[in-house]
Amino acid sequence: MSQVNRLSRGGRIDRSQPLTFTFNGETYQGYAGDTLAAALLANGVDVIGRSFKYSRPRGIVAAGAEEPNAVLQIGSREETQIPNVRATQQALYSGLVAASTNGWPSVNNDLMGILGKVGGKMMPPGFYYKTFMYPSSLWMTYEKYIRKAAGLGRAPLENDPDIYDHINQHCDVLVIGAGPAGLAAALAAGRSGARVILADEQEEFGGSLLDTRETLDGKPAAEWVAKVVAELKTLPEVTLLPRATVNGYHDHNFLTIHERRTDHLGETAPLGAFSAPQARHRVHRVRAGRVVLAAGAHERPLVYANNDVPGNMLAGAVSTYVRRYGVAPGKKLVLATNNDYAYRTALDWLDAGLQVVAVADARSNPRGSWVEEVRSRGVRVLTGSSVIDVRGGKRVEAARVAAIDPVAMKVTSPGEWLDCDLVASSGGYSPVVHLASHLGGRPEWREDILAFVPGEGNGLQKRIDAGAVNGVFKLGDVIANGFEAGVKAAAETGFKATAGDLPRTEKRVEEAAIALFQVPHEKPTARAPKQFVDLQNDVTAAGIELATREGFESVEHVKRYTALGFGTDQGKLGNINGLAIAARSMGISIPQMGTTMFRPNYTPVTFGAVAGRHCGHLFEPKRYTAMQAWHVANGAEFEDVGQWKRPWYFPKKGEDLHAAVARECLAVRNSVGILDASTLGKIDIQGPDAREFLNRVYTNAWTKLDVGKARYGLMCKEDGMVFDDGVTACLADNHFLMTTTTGGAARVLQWLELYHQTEWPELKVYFTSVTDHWATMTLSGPNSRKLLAEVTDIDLDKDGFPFMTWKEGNVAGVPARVFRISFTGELSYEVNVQADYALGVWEKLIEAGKKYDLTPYGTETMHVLRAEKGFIIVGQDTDASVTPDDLNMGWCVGRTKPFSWIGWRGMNREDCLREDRKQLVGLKPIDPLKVLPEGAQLVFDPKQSIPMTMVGHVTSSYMSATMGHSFAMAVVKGGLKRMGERVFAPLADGSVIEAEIVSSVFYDPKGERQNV
Amino acid sequence: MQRYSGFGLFKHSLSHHENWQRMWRNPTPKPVYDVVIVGGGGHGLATAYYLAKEFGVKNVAVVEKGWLGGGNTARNTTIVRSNYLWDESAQLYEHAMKLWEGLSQDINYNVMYSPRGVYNLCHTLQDMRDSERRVSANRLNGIDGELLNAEQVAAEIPYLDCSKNTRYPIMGATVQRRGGVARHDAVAWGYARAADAAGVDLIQQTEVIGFRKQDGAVIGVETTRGFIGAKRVGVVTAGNSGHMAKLAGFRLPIESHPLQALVSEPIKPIIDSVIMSNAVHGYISQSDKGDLVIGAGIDGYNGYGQRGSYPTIEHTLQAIVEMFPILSRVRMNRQWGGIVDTSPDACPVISKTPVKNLFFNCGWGTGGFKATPGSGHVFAASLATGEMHPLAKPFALERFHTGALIDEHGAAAVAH
Amino acid sequence: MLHIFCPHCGELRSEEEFHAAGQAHIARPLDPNACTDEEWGDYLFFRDNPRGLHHELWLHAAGCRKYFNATRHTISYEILETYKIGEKPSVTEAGGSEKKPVAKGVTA
Amino acid sequence: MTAVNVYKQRPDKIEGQSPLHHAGLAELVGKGKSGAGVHLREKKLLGHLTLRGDAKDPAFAGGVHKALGVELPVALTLVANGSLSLQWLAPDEWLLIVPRGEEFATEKRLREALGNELHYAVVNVSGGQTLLELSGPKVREMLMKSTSYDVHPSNFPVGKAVGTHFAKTQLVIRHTAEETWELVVRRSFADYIWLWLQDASAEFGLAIEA
Repeated sequence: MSQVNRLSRGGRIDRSQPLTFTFNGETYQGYAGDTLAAALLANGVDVIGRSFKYSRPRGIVAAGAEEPNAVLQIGSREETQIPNVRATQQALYSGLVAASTNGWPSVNNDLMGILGKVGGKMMPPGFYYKTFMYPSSLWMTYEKYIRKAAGLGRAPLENDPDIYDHINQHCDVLVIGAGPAGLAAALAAGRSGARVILADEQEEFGGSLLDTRETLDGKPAAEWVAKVVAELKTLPEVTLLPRATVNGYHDHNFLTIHERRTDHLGETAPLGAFSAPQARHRVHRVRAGRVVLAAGAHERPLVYANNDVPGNMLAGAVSTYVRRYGVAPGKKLVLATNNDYAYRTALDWLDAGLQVVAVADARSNPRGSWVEEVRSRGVRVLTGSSVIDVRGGKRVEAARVAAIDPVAMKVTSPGEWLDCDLVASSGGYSPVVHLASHLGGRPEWREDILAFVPGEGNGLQKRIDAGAVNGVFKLGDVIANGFEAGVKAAAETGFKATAGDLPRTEKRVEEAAIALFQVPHEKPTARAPKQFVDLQNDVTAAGIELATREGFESVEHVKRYTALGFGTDQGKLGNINGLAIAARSMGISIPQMGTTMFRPNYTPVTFGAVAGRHCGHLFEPKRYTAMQAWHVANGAEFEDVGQWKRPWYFPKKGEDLHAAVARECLAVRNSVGILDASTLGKIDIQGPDAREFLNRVYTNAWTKLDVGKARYGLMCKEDGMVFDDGVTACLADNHFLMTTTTGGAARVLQWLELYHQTEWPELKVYFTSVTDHWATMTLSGPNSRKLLAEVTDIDLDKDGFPFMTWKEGNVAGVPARVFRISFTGELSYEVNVQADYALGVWEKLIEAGKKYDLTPYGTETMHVLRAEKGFIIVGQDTDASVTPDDLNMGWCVGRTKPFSWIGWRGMNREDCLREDRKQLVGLKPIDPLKVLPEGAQLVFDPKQSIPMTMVGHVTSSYMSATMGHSFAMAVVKGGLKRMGERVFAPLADGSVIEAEIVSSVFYDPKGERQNV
Repeated sequence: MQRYSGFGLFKHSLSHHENWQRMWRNPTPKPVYDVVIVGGGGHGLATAYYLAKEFGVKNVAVVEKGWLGGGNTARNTTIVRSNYLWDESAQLYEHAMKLWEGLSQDINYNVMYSPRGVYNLCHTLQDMRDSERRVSANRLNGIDGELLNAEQVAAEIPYLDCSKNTRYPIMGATVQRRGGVARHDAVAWGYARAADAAGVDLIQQTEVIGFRKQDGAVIGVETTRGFIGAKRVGVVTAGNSGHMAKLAGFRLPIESHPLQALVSEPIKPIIDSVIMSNAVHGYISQSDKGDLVIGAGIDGYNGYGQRGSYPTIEHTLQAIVEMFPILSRVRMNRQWGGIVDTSPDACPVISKTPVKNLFFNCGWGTGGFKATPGSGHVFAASLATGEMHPLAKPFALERFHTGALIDEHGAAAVAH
Repeated sequence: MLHIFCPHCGELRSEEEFHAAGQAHIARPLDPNACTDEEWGDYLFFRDNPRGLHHELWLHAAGCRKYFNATRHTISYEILETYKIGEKPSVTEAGGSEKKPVAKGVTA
Repeated sequence: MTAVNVYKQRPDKIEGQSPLHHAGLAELVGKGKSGAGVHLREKKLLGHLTLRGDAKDPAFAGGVHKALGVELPVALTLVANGSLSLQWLAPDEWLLIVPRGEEFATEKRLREALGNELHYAVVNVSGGQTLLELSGPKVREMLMKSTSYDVHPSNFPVGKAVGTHFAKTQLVIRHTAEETWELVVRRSFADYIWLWLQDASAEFGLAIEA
C-alpha cells in the first residue's frame, strides 16, 4: 500500500530515506523523521487497536505523550519485545515491527467487539464489584476469564539482550522542555556560564515551533530553533538531552530523566564505540539548583457522542501531522473548538490543499485574527455550535453539528450531519503540571484560561515555570517568559545572566476560550451515545455521572471507581474534562473538585532503565577473602553469608553435601582441618578507656583480662536480647582486637560508634575495622599443633601457649598473630596474617599438612562441629527474642559489674525473668538415624489435635559422623528443667520425630580436647 | 440496602443505570454516639460494620478527615496471607483470612479476594531454616503452608530465574495457597456501604483535632465540624496514629515511615501468584487489569509525606529484574507512597490506652491490609464490650513495658 | 532523594551516603537499674513520631562515619538544620526561631 | 609503646598478592583499546595507616607534622609529601599512605612523635585496601556513572578527597591531577569494583597500565 495520506511537500521528514516497517503483519513504508504514528497515518491505517473494556475500534488521536490509543507492541524477536509503546513517541526505523495489543482475531474483525456491544450496557463503572459474587467458589473461575482480557501488550518471554545504565548529573539549572520557553531559558542561563541541562522528550528540540505556522523574525520558527540550538552546543557547561523525558521530580530538587538512547535506531541497541554494548536507555539522576519547568500544555479534546471513532483527533495533532510529518490524516475536516488557537488547524489544512467542511465554534461571536482569516478563506464557521455526535464504524463518516447552550447543557438546534472523514477538536489547553505536583503541590485553577497551572504549592520545589505551563500562550510572551525564567534561575544559583533578544512575532488579536468540558446532547448523558472522557479505559461522561450518583464524591473516588486517568497516558487527555464533568454533576466548581495527586512517572519508564547496571553479576557486591582463588580451584561449593561468599563444603568427586561434611568432620576430629575464617568481623580498639568500653558493651567482665589473653563475649541490645558474639583479645594494656560474627561486623562497629559518639564521648577509645586487613585461617584438630610447628617459629608448648591466649611470630615466613581459640572443641590455632600474604601462607600450610591429611572444611562442617560442642551461632540459634539466660549462658553475664552495661536492664524486665521461657537445650532423636529438620516446631503432646501447643523449635540439627547419631539444638519452653523429658516434632509428611531433651553439649563436655 | 447481583446489573442496564442508589449517605453528625471510630480506612470501616452487624451497636460514627479508604487502604499492594510465625499473630491473621473467604458474600460487594497463592522465596540456608520454622508453626496452628525446594519453585513459578547464576540463588520457597490478593478499594467501599446500610454514620471530610476528656476518660472528639460526643472512641488511623496519640496526650511505640510501591503498565497476565523475596528485597503480583504490582521495604526515615526516596524504587526494580529478567523491558507506570506505622516487633497495637474508653488499633506496619476483616472484627468486639477480644489481648501496649514482644521481624523483614 | 548537609564534612551530600537512625536526643538513663520496667520500656520503644518538625539522628555512613542530628519536617521532608552531637537544635516546634519551614507540606 | 601492640606485619622477602591479584592486571597491560578514555593502574601493596586523634590538640597536630612533615589536612582534602600522602577522612580520622614496607617505620615514627600521654590511634590497614588510579579524558564521565557525588571540577578540584557512595558500595575518591583520580578500595570489595569499572568504562575504552 502506498502512502495514501502523504502530502507531496512539507514536513521535517526526509523523503529521500524511505523506511520499511510492518504493522499487524502488513508491510508499509514511511520516511526518516516520521514517528510510527505519522507513518501509520500516512498509510491510511485507521484502526490501531481496540479499547480495553468495550473493544471499540480506536485510531490515533494525538501526536505526543498524551496519546491513549496507539499503544503498540514492538519487536520482531521474542527477546526484544516491548509492550505498550506509544506510536506517537516512537521514531520510525527500518524494519520496525509493530502490532496492536488487543483485538482477536484482528483489530479490524474483533470478536470481543461484539461482546462489547452486547455486554457493554452491563458494564458501567464498578460493575465487577456488583456481580461475580455467587456462588463464592466461582470467583476464581470468573477471574480466569477476566484476566484473559487484561493488559495491553505483553512482556517478552526471553531475557533482555540490552543493557541500561545511570548517570549522576549535577547542574545549576535544569530546563524541562525545549519548546520556545525552554530554549529561551536554556540560552539565557547557559550564556551566564551556569551548568545547564536541557531535556526534551522529543526526537529533536523545538517543541511546538517545529510545526507552528507562526513566524519568528519573519522566518519559519524552526530557523530560530536551529540558531538557538547551535549556540547552546557551543556552551561547554550546557548538556543537551533530546529523547529524554523528565519523569520524576523528587525531594530536594532531585529529578530523574529517562533518556532513550537507541530506540530510534532499532529494537535493540547496536554496539557503540570500542565495540562496547550501548545502553538502550539511560536514567539521569539529576540534582538541580533550579528547575525551569517549560513542559508546555496538552490540548484537551471535546467530549461529544461517539468521539472515539477513528478519525476523531486533537486539532493540534492534525496540524502536527500536516506540518511536521507531511501527513494529512483525512480529506474532509470538521473542526470543533472553543478557542482561537484551533483555527490554525483549519488554516494548515487549507494550506495543504484539503477541504475544511466547517468550523463549529462554541463561542457565540468569535472575532480573533485567526478566526477572521479562516472566514476570509471561505470556510463555513458555525458559531455557538459544536459537533455533538459522530457517525462511522471504523472511520468517521459524518459529524452532526448543532447549536448548543454550554451553560444550560442543552442542544438548541436540530443541527445537521456534515459528511467528513476527520473531526478535529480542541477544548482548550491544559498546562503540563504533572512534575510540579510530584511533591504534593496542588495545581491552581485559573478561570481566565480555564486551566490548572502549577501552584506555588508548598515551596518544596526550587522551580520557575515558563511558557504555556505557566498559562502563557502567545508565542512572543512565551519566549520572553522563557528568557526571564532562565535569567532568574541563573541568578538564583549565583550567575549573572541577561535575557536574549526577543525575536519579532506576528501581531494579532487573540480571544479567550469558553468553558466546554462536555458537549451537550439532546438526550441526558446516561442515555446519549457514549461520550468518552478517558479513551484508554473506556471511561464515559455517563460513567462519571454514575459514580457521583452512587456517592463517589471525592476526585480520588471518582478516579478509582471509574478508572479515569489510570491508563498508560495517566489521564493526560481526559482528566480535566473528567473532573469538570464530575464537578458539574455534583454542582460544585472545578477548583472545589480539585485534581487527583500526580505521581512519578510522567511517562512510563523501562524497568531495566530504573535498575541500571545493578543486575546480573553487578546486582550486589560479592565479597571474597584472600583465599578465594584457592577455594574455587579446589572445588568449593559456596554459601552466601551477608555479601560474603564463604566455602560451604569442599566436595570430592561423587560426594554430596552429607558425604563431604561427614568426611570433613572426621578429619578435624581425628587429625586436622583448615578453615578460612577471614570473614569474621575484626575491630581494632585502642585507647585508655578501651577496657571500660568493653565492659559496657559486652555482657561479661573485661576488667581483668591480661595482655596476651583472649575471652569470649556476648553482646545484647538494650532490650537484653543477644545481638552478637565473638572473641576479643587483649593485645596490650590499651589495645584490643574484637571479633564479631561475619554478618554482624558492620552493624557491631556502627553500634560501638553510636554509643561512643552519642552516649560516652568522654571515653578515650578509637575503633577501626581491620576485617579486610587480616586474613584468618583456622587449623583445628589433634594434629594442628604438629602441623603448625612445622611452619612457625612460635613456641607451641601447651603451657607456654595455653588455650585462650595469643602469640606473635612467623608462620610460613610471614609475621602472624596466632590465637589459641577453638570453635570446634578441638585443639585449634587461628592464624592471622596481613591479607596480602595469606594465600601464600594458606598454600604452605596445605603443603605441609599433606602428611596429616590436612582437610579444608567449610561452614557446614564448622556448624556441625561447633554444635556438637553446644556453641551457639547468633542468628541461627537465636532470634531477637533470646537472652543469655535463655541460652543457658548465664556464666557469661556479669551480674555484679558496676556499670549497668547494655542489655542488663533489659534482660531484667518482667517477661524476661519468666521461668517458662524458651531455653536452649540439646535434643537427641530416639531414632539415631533421623535428623530433625532445622526449624521444626516441637510439642510435648503429639496426640493433640490441631491447633497444637508448640513449645519451641529446632535451631540447629545435624547427623554427627563423630558420634554416629543425629543430634540437634532447640529452644524449648522451660527446657533447662526438663532434661530427660521427651519432645516431638510433627512433620509435614505426617511422621513424628521423637527426641530426648539433653544438655546442648554433646561432645567432650569437659573441654579436654581443646585444652591440651 | 440495594442488593447487588448479575441480575440487578442487567435490570439497571435497561434503565441506563440511572437508578442506582448512593452507596452511602452523607449524614450530619449526631451530638453523641455510642462509639466513634476515628479513621475511615478499611480497618475503621470494618470495625464499624462488625459493631453494627455482629455486636448490635448501631449508634456508630466513622469520622474521616479525607475520603473513605483514602489512606493506606488506597495505597497498598493488596496482599492477603496469614502465614505468620508466632501463635498470637498467626491466629489474628488467620481470623482475618477466614473472614476474607466469605467477605464478598457477607457484605454483598465483590472484593475480588483471589487466593492465588503467596510464595516467599528462600535464598540462603538461614532463609530455609526460618521458613521451615514458620511453615511448621503454621501447620500446627491449622494454617496451610508448604515448604518447596528449588525444583518445585521453578516448576510452579514460570519465568522466575531459578538458575545458579543469580546473586542469591533460590534454594526454595514457602507457599500459602490460600493467600493471594483482594481489590483494595472495594474492601473500603464494600464495608462502607454495608456499615451505612446497618445505620452507621460515615462522616467524611471531617478531621479529628482533639479528644475531650472528663475524669481521665474520653467523652468525645473535637473535629473540624465541632464536637462529637462518644461513649467509647476507637482510633484506627494508620499512618497518623502517633499524631492522634499526641492529641490524646500520650506516646506510642510507633514510628511512621514511607512505604513505596509501583505498578507497571498493564500487560498480558504473566505472573499469576504473589511472589516475595526478603533477600533480594522485592515482591510482585499482577492485578486483574494487567498491572504488575510491586513493592519493597520502607524508607529509613520518619515521614508523613506519602512519598519516599527514589533509591528505594531503584533497589526494588533491581530486585524484580534479578528475579524475573524477562521483565526488564516492561515499563513502570506509576509510583506512590503510603505511611506505615512501624512497631518495634512488627506487630500491631490493639489496645486500651492511658485514657479510659479510648482504644487504639494501629502499628500494622506494612501488613495491615491483609488483616482488615480480622482487625475490624476483634476491634469491634473490644469496643462493644469495653474489654479486649482474646485475639487482641497479646497486642496490648503493656507488652512494650513487660518485654513480652511478639517478634515477627524474622518472619517478614520485607514489607508486604 | 534527600540532600543532607553533613556538619562534619561541611557540604551537602546525597541521601545514599547516610543512614537514618531514629529520634535524636534520647539519652540513655544514667542509672538504668533505677528505672521501672515502664520507664525502661519508654526509653526503648516510645517515640515522639511527630507530624511536623522532628529532631533526628543520622549517620554519614559512606562519608565520615559520624553521627549527627538533623531537624527535619516529616511532611515536607525539608531539612532546616543539621548539627553535631551534643549541640542543641536552633529550630524547634515550640521555640520561636527565625528559621521557619517554607512549607507545612501536604498529604493527600 | 607498651600500651599498644605494634609489630611488623609485612614480610620482607615474600611477594604478596594485592586485592586484585586474581584479576591478572599485569597480563592485561598493553592489551587495551587504543584511544582508551580510561586508564587503570593498581597502586598495589602500599602501606596504609589509619590515624586517629584530636585535630584541635596542638600536641597531636604538631606530632603528626613532626613525624610526617605535613600538616594535618582539613576536611575533604589530601596533602602529599613526596611519596607520602595524608588524607582527611573524618574530624578525628586520617588515611596515611606510604610506600610499600614503610608503614611499620612510619607508625613507629608517629608513635615516637606523639608520645605516650596523648590519646590517639594508629592502625595498619595495608592488607585491607588497595589504591586504584584512574586517568584519562573520560574518567570523570565514568565516575558520573558510578557515584552520586558531584565530580565536576568546580565541586571536586584537584586535592580534594571524599568518602562517598559508589556503585552499590562505598569508597574514597581522591582527585590527584586534572585527569587523574584514585579510588581507595576495600580488599573484599575489590573484585566487585573491578567488575564495575570494566563495565562502566567499556563505552570509553579501558586500558590497563602497569
